[in-house]
Amino acid sequence: MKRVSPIWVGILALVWWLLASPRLSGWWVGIVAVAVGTAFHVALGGRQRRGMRPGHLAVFVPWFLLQSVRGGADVARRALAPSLPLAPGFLHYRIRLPQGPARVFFVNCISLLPGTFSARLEDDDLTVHHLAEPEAGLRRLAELEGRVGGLFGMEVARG
Amino acid sequence: MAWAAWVLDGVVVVLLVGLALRLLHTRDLFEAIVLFVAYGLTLALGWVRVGAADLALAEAALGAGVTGALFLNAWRRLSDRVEEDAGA
Amino acid sequence: MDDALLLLAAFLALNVAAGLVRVARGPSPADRMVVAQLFGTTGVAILLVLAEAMHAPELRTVALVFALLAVVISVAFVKRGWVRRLGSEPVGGGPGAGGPGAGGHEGEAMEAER
Amino acid sequence: MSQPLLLDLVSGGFMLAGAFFFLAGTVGLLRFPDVYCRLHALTKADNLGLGLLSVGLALRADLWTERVQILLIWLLVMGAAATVCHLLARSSLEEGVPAWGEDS
Repeated sequence: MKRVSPIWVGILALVWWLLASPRLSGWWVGIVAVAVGTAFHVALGGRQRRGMRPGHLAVFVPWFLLQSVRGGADVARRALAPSLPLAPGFLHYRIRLPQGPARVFFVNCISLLPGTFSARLEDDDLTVHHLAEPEAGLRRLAELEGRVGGLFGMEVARG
Repeated sequence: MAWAAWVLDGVVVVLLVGLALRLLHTRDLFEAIVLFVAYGLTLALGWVRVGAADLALAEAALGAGVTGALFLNAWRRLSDRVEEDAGA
Repeated sequence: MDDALLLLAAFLALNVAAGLVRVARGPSPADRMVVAQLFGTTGVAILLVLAEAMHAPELRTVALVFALLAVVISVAFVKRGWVRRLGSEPVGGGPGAGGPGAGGHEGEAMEAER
Repeated sequence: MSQPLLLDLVSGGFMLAGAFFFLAGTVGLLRFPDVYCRLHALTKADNLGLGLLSVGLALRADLWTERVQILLIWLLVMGAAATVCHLLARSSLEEGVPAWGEDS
């Protein structure tokens, strides 16, 4: 069932207002933009039964920022070290999150985790490229999946 | 005061000229397309430096974005045809 | 402080220039397409710094366009396959980014960075 | 008078740290052996660099809407970078670009 969520209209309007803020002379363009954005939102699936839980963002965002700082520092260290300490390769990860926004969010977040990015997704089989230390990468993937599951209010079986 | 601006503008100009030369001399079509996109985006930076943000916007969106995407499409069509000719 | 910001922007522009060496050398088309990512982040950084240094908030809009362009260009690129396409070399990995340069002629501006 | 100076120092520190990560990303882009590793360097190091730079710039901004604007742009770039990285990696994989140390 496709419904226009007023929250989404509000969010889009807020984003427009923030991006255009010093001069709001083109406000009518903003109305068109918000309308188009809402149309896309509805066309791409509309409001999902399970959305993100805002309260959990307060826990997730700092953790994610810390991870992405560590990811950047890790890459920087490897790039600048004269010996180029790399052990790259691919590993496979079986996703337990169901199809939907949670899974998309999870796959996108992987790319900012230290040492891993998602390369291919076929059904439940996710191919991940790692820069070094595949075991640590797998552990972090599992942790991220659990946290994303929590963010979207669903239980992810630990396996 | 002005020398910092000169450094930045110098880098942008050298980059533009270098990209243009390389773009015209390369024999690899795909590389030329990619360099064209890079050239468009660098030119947008140049427009920004001379205070024409609106031109920079148009250059980035149309010059680099739309034209670049069209070039990529044309390149694909072209190579399909070459492959067919070679296969036949 | 504005001068320091301009120098920072110049430094970032030099980073882009160095990154373009990779674009010129390839060897695979995907290696060349990193130009999208390069301008998508470093270009945005330059524009944000310039918006502050030149007191021109409208440059942030240009930064937004750069970020969106990175996605548009790479989607246009990956839409269908690309190996064995006209003019693109057979791919080869190898340490040190192996493989000879595309045609043996590197750009003049790039030469210094190699 | 010491307040603006402190602000300059802190935001300058953030921006210098950001510049450092951009440098590291570029070095990685040039040094790493295959396209997958290079994507790591570009995606992660440059994103962190842009993040630190944004924080530094946001500290200097006059209006709070400008701050949110800068951070929103960073957020968008983060999403765009993750998407671009995934797209390029997937198509490289599908086209069989060999990874480093793998003979094919």
